[in-house]
Amino acid sequence: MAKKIAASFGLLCALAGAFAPVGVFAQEDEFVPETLTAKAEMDPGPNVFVSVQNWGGGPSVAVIFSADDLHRKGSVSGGSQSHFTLSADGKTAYMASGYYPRYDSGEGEHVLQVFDVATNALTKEILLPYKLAQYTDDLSLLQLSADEKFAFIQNATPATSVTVVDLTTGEVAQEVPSPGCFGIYPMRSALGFSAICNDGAFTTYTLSEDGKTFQSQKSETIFDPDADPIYLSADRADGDLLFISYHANVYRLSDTDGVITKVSVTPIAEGVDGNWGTSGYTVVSYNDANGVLFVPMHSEHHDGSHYHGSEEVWAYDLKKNELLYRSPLADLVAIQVTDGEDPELYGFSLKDGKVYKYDVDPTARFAAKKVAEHAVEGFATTLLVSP
Amino acid sequence: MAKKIAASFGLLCALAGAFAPVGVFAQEDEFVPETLTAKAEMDPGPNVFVSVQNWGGGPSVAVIFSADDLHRKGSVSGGSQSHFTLSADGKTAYMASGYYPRYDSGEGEHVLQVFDVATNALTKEILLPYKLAQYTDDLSLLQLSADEKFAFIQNATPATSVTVVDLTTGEVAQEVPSPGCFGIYPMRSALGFSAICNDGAFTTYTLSEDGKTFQSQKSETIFDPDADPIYLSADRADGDLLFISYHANVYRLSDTDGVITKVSVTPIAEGVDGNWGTSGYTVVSYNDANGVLFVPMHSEHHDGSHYHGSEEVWAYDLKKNELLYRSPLADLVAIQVTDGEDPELYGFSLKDGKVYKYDVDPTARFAAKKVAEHAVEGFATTLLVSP
Amino acid sequence: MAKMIDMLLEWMDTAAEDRARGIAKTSGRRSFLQKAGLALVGGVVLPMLPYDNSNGQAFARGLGEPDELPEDCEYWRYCSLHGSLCSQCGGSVTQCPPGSTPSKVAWVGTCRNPNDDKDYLVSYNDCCGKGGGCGDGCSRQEGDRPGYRYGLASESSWCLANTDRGIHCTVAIVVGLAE
Amino acid sequence: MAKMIDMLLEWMDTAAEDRARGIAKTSGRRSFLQKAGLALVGGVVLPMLPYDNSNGQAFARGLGEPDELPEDCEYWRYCSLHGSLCSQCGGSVTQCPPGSTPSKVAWVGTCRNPNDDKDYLVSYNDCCGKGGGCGDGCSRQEGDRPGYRYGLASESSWCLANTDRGIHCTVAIVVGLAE
Repeated sequence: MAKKIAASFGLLCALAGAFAPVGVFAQEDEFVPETLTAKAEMDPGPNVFVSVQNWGGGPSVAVIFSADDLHRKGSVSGGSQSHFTLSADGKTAYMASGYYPRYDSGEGEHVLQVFDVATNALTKEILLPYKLAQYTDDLSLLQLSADEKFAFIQNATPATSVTVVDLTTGEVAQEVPSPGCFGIYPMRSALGFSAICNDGAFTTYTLSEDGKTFQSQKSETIFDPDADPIYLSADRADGDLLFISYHANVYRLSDTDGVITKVSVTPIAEGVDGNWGTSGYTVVSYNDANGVLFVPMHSEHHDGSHYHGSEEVWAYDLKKNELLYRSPLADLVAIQVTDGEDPELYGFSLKDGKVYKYDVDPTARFAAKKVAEHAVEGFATTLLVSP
Repeated sequence: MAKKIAASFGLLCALAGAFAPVGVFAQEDEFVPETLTAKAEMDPGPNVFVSVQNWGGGPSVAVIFSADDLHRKGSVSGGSQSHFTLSADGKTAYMASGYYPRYDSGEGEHVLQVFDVATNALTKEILLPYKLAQYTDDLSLLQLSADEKFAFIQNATPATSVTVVDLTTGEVAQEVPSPGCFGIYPMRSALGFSAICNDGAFTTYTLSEDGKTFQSQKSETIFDPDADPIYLSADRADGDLLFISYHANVYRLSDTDGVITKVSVTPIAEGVDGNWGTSGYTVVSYNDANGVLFVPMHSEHHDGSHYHGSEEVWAYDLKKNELLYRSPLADLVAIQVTDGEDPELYGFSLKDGKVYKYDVDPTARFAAKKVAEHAVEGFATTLLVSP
Repeated sequence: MAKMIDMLLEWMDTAAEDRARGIAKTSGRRSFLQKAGLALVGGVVLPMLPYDNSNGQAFARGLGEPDELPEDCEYWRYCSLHGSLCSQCGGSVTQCPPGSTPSKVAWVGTCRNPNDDKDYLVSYNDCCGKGGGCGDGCSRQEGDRPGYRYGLASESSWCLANTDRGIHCTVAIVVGLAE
Repeated sequence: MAKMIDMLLEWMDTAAEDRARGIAKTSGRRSFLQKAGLALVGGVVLPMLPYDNSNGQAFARGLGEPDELPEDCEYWRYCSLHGSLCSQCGGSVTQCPPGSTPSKVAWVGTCRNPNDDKDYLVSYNDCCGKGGGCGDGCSRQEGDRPGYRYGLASESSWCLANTDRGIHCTVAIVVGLAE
């Protein structure tokens, strides 16, 4: 047998021998072979994260772009149907997702993964209760406590609850039952979070210092889920929470007293021709320095059109209750605006498969103009900007 | 605490209660609620299988279409980077693939899965050596023995070998080392297979009856891998094996004596203007009844263009050595023709993401005309037609 | 009805489940009906046959449907659909493709049947345990609400209560009259 | 050279490996050179640094390259490339993106450098262990051969010898002069 095998040795020996006649590592004065390496860290600077959810039984990815010119700097990847968030300093990324060893069938596990953004490296992984919400990504489905010592993770089996993870110990502190409520909106002044409930009220869950017990308090009715349903998307404005309804009514809420109270309701499309409604998934983004809210909008909105892409992005002055400008930015389903005096706006289009950067001009009523773009493969409904 | 929770019970109770006022299972004489079921079996009839390989850490799928009108009848799914084949009667499907529990990182396992085509059900799974070739799908990478009692599976680590699986016992019989050789071409008359080797010869591996040992025999040089490299794609013609080179030379080989011998070489593009070459992955398909070979072709072929999509599909009479017709079928990378007097041709276009059916007219020099099409998501380079 | 409620409560599990079951048993179940109304019927657990060889002809009794049902997103019972049509994947309007498993839970829409001008409750079940996309994707999502009304949430996977989580396509089962 | 051959033989494993090692050690290594030639140099195991902070500037010594390398498929050293460009994925022409791992094995092409009109051997390594696509896909594949010349086979995954099998993108390392 050995003889017959020897007759077919072919490639192997050629491989070994082929190094003789070619110049690899040979005495060529002018040529030094290149070396293959992995880049240790991304270049510094502010970043934009687009969270690409995988619904096909494979890895979800948060793609990291330079906030300056949207060139791709790196990525972190996890399991299926991910939810994603960042630390306030942008240095740490969190992804909750599911790994299914047989992809489309059989059991799996749900984990929270912690990544060092600079190196794109996985630094910690925490096994979660097997209940993670398998839901189109929204920033409200994975949030950190104000002190960033705890992570709150939305469950749905479809019974809803929230897993509280102690990030210091790396352990699950408790599972907070939240039947009929959804979305996680952490408090700023205490350890805990609020959630939107099916009857139009909010419930606020205040946790003990170790995260292991909770007390809950339900608000008065805040909105009408039949007549004026709100999105999960939210942002903070001077400490208050901003939500928006399908019909473009902005709900400004306070959670400072351990329960949600209504501050104001502002119909931003009132008096505008064309039956405009809110458009997309990540639809509430507020520029702090100028008090201007940005919202993707579409005309002739109707039952079922709330997740359609935008025709315009509106800049609305929430201090003066004034619609400032309607920038014609088509097909966006997620936006984020930075908080400074001269804001930058970022948007993601599912239809185009692209992330966009827009300069916003405060001297031109906050009109937005495209300055950069980059392709993004896959399904994304959220994006985040880090310092 | 119970009281605070009770205040937020919302959805749950509404769910329980909501059945009262609506008519579900109520006394409505004229309305009977529908039932939800899974279809037990696909409709009978010949099928076309398009093997969609997943390279992104998720499930590969063999999509099953009606060979009549290409409507989608079902599918079977497995792991990553699959290879696929069928029993001769089309009733049993085989997929070799990898499952990686953490998708893009960490260890995995390679398996051979057996499916009942009618029910799309997984009937058997056999764990393989962790060496399965992670290679663009080709029919030569997973083959059955002539008696269908054994499966032969291509390995590459990148050292090459072939795993022999005893389908009766469901166990791996042996791993045949095949250094420098690739592709599996089972013998018709004995238990074993041939493989193409790096020096242009073939090696034929003849197995013992239990599949557990082998003897190998190397052929004379058959082709020049530098000047006239052949594809992995092959078909049978009157018992012989047909291969084709990048430059559209058809190699007709015999394996009846336990070693490969050259029968003939036919340059099908000789004398045709335009510097035509072979085009795609599954590029050799032979109609038995008429002795006509079908090959996807493109003009002005050059180094590196061999996997490009077709401009035409050529019908070539291998008995008379005559080019019969050049049908203008664009962008195909895989074709299969049926074996009867009135052949049907099927093709897959990566560019279009579609499978096509063409009627072939024997009275019109085997010209092919599109009669049906269907979208196919994903990356495919092979297709199969079953009775 | 008691049994139906028990089936619905299969949604609930572990700690959250036990507390919630307690709530459900002790609180006035019907007090929410008027404001919650039809919109909250989601999550219905349907009577399921293990297999069906009727080729999907077992549907549509009393609905005045044509013999051959439309295969596009505009078909009336797809009014809240968000997913791929199983009728294009080897199944039918009410049948999962062979080898897949109907989801145990579902979201629900209320759709007007143009054949009799009545509103029907439609249960949208995902077919689970099979990989790969298939069929036209529809996103009509009428009556859709975010997860705070989970039974109307078309943005959820509804294979989430099955052992096999892979989502293949979605069927639309008429389960009740809405008035 | 003996050490290099040992490294090359890391391709081989278990039964097949042991037999093959025996063959390699006992047969006339150089007898194949003339007919196998350069085409069979594939599978070179490259000297790898664990990390590099040079931003990819450590390349191109003696190649007469411009300061800024092109980012499109037509760049000369991509002549046999089949994959996505790491330079568009957070890496560079010769650097894997942060958090990914260079493949242990590679296929090899022979490309003409227009800056000095010399032919160079280029090793195409995949960067492994990271999910998701990125960058422009290139399919020039000059000199590509099917798996019977595996060291030239651009249709293989080259993460196949790494623990982490996810393929992210491909780099092009100039490892030798071809004449």
